[in-house]
Amino acid sequence: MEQKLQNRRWDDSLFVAERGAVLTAWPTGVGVDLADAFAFHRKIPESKRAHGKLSSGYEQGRIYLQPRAGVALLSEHLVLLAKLELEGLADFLPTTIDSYTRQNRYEEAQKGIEESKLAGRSLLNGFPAVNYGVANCRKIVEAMSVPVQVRHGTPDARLLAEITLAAGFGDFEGGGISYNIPYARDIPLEVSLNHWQYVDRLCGVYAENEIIVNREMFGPLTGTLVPPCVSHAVGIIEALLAAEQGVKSITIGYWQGGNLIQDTAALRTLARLGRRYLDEAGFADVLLTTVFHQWMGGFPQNESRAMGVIAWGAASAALGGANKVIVKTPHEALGVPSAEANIAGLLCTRQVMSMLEGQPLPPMEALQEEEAVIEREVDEIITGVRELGEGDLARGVVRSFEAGVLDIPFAPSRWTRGDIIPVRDQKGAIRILRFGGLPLSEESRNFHHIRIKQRGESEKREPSFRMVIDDIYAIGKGRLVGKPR
Amino acid sequence: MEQKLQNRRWDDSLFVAERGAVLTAWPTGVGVDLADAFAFHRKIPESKRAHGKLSSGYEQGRIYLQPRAGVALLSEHLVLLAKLELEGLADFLPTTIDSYTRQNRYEEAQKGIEESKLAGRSLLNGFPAVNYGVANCRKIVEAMSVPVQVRHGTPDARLLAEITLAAGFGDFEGGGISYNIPYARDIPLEVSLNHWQYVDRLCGVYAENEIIVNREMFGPLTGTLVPPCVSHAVGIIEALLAAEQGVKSITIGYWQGGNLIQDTAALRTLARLGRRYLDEAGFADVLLTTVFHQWMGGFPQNESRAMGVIAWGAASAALGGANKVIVKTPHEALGVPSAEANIAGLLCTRQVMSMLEGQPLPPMEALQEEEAVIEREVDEIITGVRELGEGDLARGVVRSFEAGVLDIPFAPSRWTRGDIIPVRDQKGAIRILRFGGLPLSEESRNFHHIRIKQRGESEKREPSFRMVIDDIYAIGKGRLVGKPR
Amino acid sequence: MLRNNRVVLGVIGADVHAVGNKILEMVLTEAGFEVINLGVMVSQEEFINAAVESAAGAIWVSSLYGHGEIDCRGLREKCYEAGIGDIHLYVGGNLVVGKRTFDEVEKLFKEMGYDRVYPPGTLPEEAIAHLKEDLADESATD
Amino acid sequence: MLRNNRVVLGVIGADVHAVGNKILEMVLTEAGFEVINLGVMVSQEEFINAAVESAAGAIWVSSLYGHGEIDCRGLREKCYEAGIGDIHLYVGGNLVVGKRTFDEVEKLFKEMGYDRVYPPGTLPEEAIAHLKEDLADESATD
Ligand code: B12
Ligand code: B12
Repeated sequence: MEQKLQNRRWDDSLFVAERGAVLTAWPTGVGVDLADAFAFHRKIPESKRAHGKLSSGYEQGRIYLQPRAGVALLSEHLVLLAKLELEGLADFLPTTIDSYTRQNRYEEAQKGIEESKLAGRSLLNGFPAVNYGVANCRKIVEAMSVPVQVRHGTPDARLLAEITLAAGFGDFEGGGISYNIPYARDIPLEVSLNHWQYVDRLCGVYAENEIIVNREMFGPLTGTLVPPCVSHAVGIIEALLAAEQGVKSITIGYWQGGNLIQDTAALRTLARLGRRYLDEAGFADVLLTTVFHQWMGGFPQNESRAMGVIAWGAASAALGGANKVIVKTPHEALGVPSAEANIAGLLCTRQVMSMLEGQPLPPMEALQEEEAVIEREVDEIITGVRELGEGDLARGVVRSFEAGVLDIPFAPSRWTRGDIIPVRDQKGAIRILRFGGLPLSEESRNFHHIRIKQRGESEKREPSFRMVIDDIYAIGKGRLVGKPR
Repeated sequence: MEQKLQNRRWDDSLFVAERGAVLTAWPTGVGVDLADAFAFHRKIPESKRAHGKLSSGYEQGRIYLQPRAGVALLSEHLVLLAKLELEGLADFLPTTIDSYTRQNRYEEAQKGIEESKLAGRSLLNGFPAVNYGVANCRKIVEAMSVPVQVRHGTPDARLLAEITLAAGFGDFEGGGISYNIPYARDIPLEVSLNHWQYVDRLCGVYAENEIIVNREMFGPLTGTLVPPCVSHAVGIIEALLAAEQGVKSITIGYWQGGNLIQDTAALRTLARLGRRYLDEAGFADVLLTTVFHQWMGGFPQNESRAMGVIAWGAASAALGGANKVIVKTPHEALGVPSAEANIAGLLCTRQVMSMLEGQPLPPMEALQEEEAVIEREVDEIITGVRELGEGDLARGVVRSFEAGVLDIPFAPSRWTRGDIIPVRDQKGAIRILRFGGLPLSEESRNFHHIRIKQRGESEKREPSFRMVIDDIYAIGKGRLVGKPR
Repeated sequence: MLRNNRVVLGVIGADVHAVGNKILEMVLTEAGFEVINLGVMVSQEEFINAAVESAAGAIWVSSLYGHGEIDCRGLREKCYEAGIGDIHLYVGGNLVVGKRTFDEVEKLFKEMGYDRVYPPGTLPEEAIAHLKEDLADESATD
Repeated sequence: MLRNNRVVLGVIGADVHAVGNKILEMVLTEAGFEVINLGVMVSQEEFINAAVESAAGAIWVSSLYGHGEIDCRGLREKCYEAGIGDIHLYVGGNLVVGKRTFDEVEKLFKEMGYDRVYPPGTLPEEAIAHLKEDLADESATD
């Protein structure tokens, strides 16, 4: 049934055949008409196109800000986004999709809409775009004056992409790895990679009609102590897979680890490595941008402390350099943020970022070292994946997750081994305590080993899973590095 | 009448003679009894002594946090400080004195107390300690479990010092320059320096009785674009003057300029230079610590933006290194902060500072250069002051302000020439556009000249006072470097 | 001594937040409980089946992602239907969408039949102490 | 054309906030006014004397440090006593202690006899526009 997974651009025939099933999975699917979609996109003014805005920001060295937001009812969603644009000064807006839709449970999403109407408040954690269908979703794009992106966490986002792209959204988050392993339990990678090839191919079709849809990969993964080499490798691989299907604008991401030097090194190597790998694969014409996520792990409950975490994320982005920042809110530890909380996060971030404009971290040895380490590690991992793929990157990904050559810590999915154990070093940089099947060289391993040992000595305890748990709780308790209890 | 100003330890006879007049300037003065004061101090537990806490923090590399706070009524002041200690986790507490007391207008302060009682809220911008007298002030020291400092801005603080020290306060802010030029209009430096010699001598007397009172100099001065070389020179000179009178514990300060490299360089050179000058003058036994003030200029009105400024101040302190941080609040642009606003500032700062623990900015060329610049400039200025003093530092100060060899921008006092015009460079570092009488070498001037020129070119305008005004408004408008309108 | 030290653990609904779940398993195990951890995305039926099969003393339901209000409704009724009506039902996490007062949330979930309801950021140790009490009480009244 | 372009400027009471004052002087001057700037720590008497002497059209009082409520009371009465009862009195800055609603503050100072009251962070341009209006009005009714 499933087409054998390969990293090769889909034949039109295959794509068309599959489309039929996708568009009939839920009644709103029939509302999708490509010719009409292209026409709608062509009328969208330049200032509302993600690709154009990203590319001019890229050239001017601007850092854009974007919140997360989505509620069950369209009318409320429109009000919410308008506030974030006007009061929060967001450069990019989101439409965050609810969790039922993410699992293709459209009936439950429908129930959520109904119950929300009755309750007079959103019972869903996002906007159920599929249930609303093309015409309703277009209202969002029409009402805003900046680009709006679809943000979700959907292993099978084919129908969601069809509907939202047809509705004029020009920016779509996700990838076959980053929207599966952290967001699902049972879905095999063959399946999600295949479904995301569909999404990428769809964007390719748009691109062939001169409508460039930006595709953003979800860099943070589980948001919990993911070492940069792992998320970089995943992001770059997803970028290569997307480019193969004809995607022309790609954003790859990284989230704030908390150590300034590591974060700066990670941001700089992400842009450099991503560019190099795309160029080498013949995709020099693809625009590659980077996105930095403010702290993605457990937040402190206290709102003033949360603002501190947010501001430090803003500073790290400015010092490190990125093309866009995804902004958190002071409600993070508590629940889906109110518009006001979201605006607070945006303005705090904006203030810090513009105060730091023109102040990138100057060159220094510590940074060079960290950059070199990340670059070597990413090369080692991607080489490992390629070897297992025997010439095919997609196949390589599947086999690598089986072998632990790719592995994501703290994930809900049974399709990653979860053998890596990350832990912070004394300065808070994320290091690897157990490597599982990661194909890192002796030299690379040694570096981690030494740094973790230093911390163990200074805390007078053997580095162990206890230390890791302390690190997970740390930010919530007001620190970066978990203290022994 | 006034004793001729000299940087020489006061004779006991002189001190005793002057004391009589000081203690009778307001009825509460008679409540001061030195023997009783010493006895009271001796019973204060170690954990509440500023000097002891500073010195152990200094050894452990800890950075303490301290808010500003003071209200008209004692009962409310006690509640306020208790909240800041318990909910705000302040390491040092303040008792900020109201502006009438600062100008020795005790009658108006009394009126302020009465009106505040009637209104049921504080009509004074601080706590009128002199009016309350020794016994009442002791309630503050007794009620708290961390050290409490007197913070003010009083050119003639002799009676305030007598009363608060006798009440058990062990930490007293101010100096003959830093609490005159930014805080008064007409008071000659001879007079304020003389009055502060009195305060320092009083601390010396305490020290001779084994009670070490910490003396903190007010580094920020006018809080408005003061170049680090100027505030460093002033702080170091005040430290030397205090040490001469027998002070054994001194804190000198610097405020966040906003450019990370300059701020880090400033903090590091402040500690280093201060130590060197004290050692060279034979005061190796004096503990010297540094305090960093979060942004002291005009704040943004929006509270989320204000939190961003606060957090960036916290990050700068952690990356740069200091022994204590004075924390601002999200109400800064609006009015004397509520306890809640103060707690918000404290917790936000605490969160960022502890996330950054162990992450001092690593060595780099840009930092080295900036440090060398500041060190050279401070040496040049202090040399200039010494030359004018012909062997006496205090006399040198007076003559230097006359000649513009020392000069503080934007000050209300007519005893500073106000000829310096500072302005930011392109990266936001504070540079000097007009040097007035500052005795800086050609090499030093050139450095400023080049940096300012770069900005002018990039903004396509001649650096001028217009640019300075844009810089003054900038943070309030969300930037560090003022944009041309 | 506890009469029953078996706890069924899981994250309900379409929720994939896995970190807290992994930590809860570890801490409960360290505290001497036998944990049947169903992981994330657990349906009400899976909770009931596991509890019946293992004759567990308690079910710990996590819901982080906001849909708890929808997902958790009816579990107590299903317990009755399955003949384990008196099992200890605990629930914790970020139970509702958005920031609401915990009093309100607690009331809502108690009405649904949960015995104990925990606010965001509860440290496991606190609930483990309650669990020990609850399971010990039971043996006392036996 | 303005009948009177002289403005007395100063920071009242024991207030030493000098930065805004320097900027106001500059911007008023640039806007074509003749500014009699008394600087900081200005008493009510000094304001009155300067206004009488210069036959100024307006007095701009700044108070930043919080004691405005005490310091500013009675200035209008003193204007009457000095025979300049109808002079335009403006006041701005951080007029009271703490963060209070501006409506409340505006009411308080209007009751004291100030014609225009400005909240923290007012840009000078805004008030200058009002001043031009106010002084122009006057010439119109002359
Ligand atoms: C990391 C994270 C993620 C990661 C999760 C990776 C993974 N697969 O595990 C990613 C990025 C993938 C993610 C995705 C989403 N997330 Co999320 N996520 C978080 C975050 C930042 C931290 C969670 C965490 O790991 N904490 C650390 C662990 C140790 O703590 P814990 O999970 O709270 O669990 C502890 C306690 O709660 C307690 N506990 C938990 N359950 C129980 C049960 C009992 C009986 C007891 C006694 C105690 C107890 O003990 C645990 C151990 O200490 C939280 C916000 C926060 N807390 O700061 C948001 C948060 C939970 N996520 C949220 C949302 C909405 C989502 C998304 C829908 C995306 C979106 N709209 O933003 C998707 C959901 C996908 C899905 N289908 O579930 C919301 C939920 C909102 C609400 N309830 O109103 C939160 C609160 C953020 C927010 N404020 O918007 N998320
Ligand atoms: C810099 C500063 C200082 C410096 C001042 C240096 C100097 N001598 O000038 C120092 C550090 C010395 C200082 C001292 C004190 N300060 Co102070 N300071 C500030 C700060 C941070 C900025 C002021 C500033 O220069 N702004 C930039 C200029 C351009 O703006 P501006 O002053 O607001 O003036 C503009 C407008 O307000 C308007 N305007 C002003 N007056 C008028 C009048 C009219 C008619 C019109 C139309 C417009 C207008 O136009 C001006 C130009 O644009 C403010 C807080 C803030 N704003 O962020 C606190 C602030 C003003 N200070 C405050 C206080 C309380 C003090 C102290 C008592 C110390 C303390 N307890 O903390 C002492 C007072 C000493 C004294 N006797 O006056 C409080 C006042 C509180 C209140 N009103 O409730 C503030 C608001 C801080 C706070 N939130 O606590 N301060």
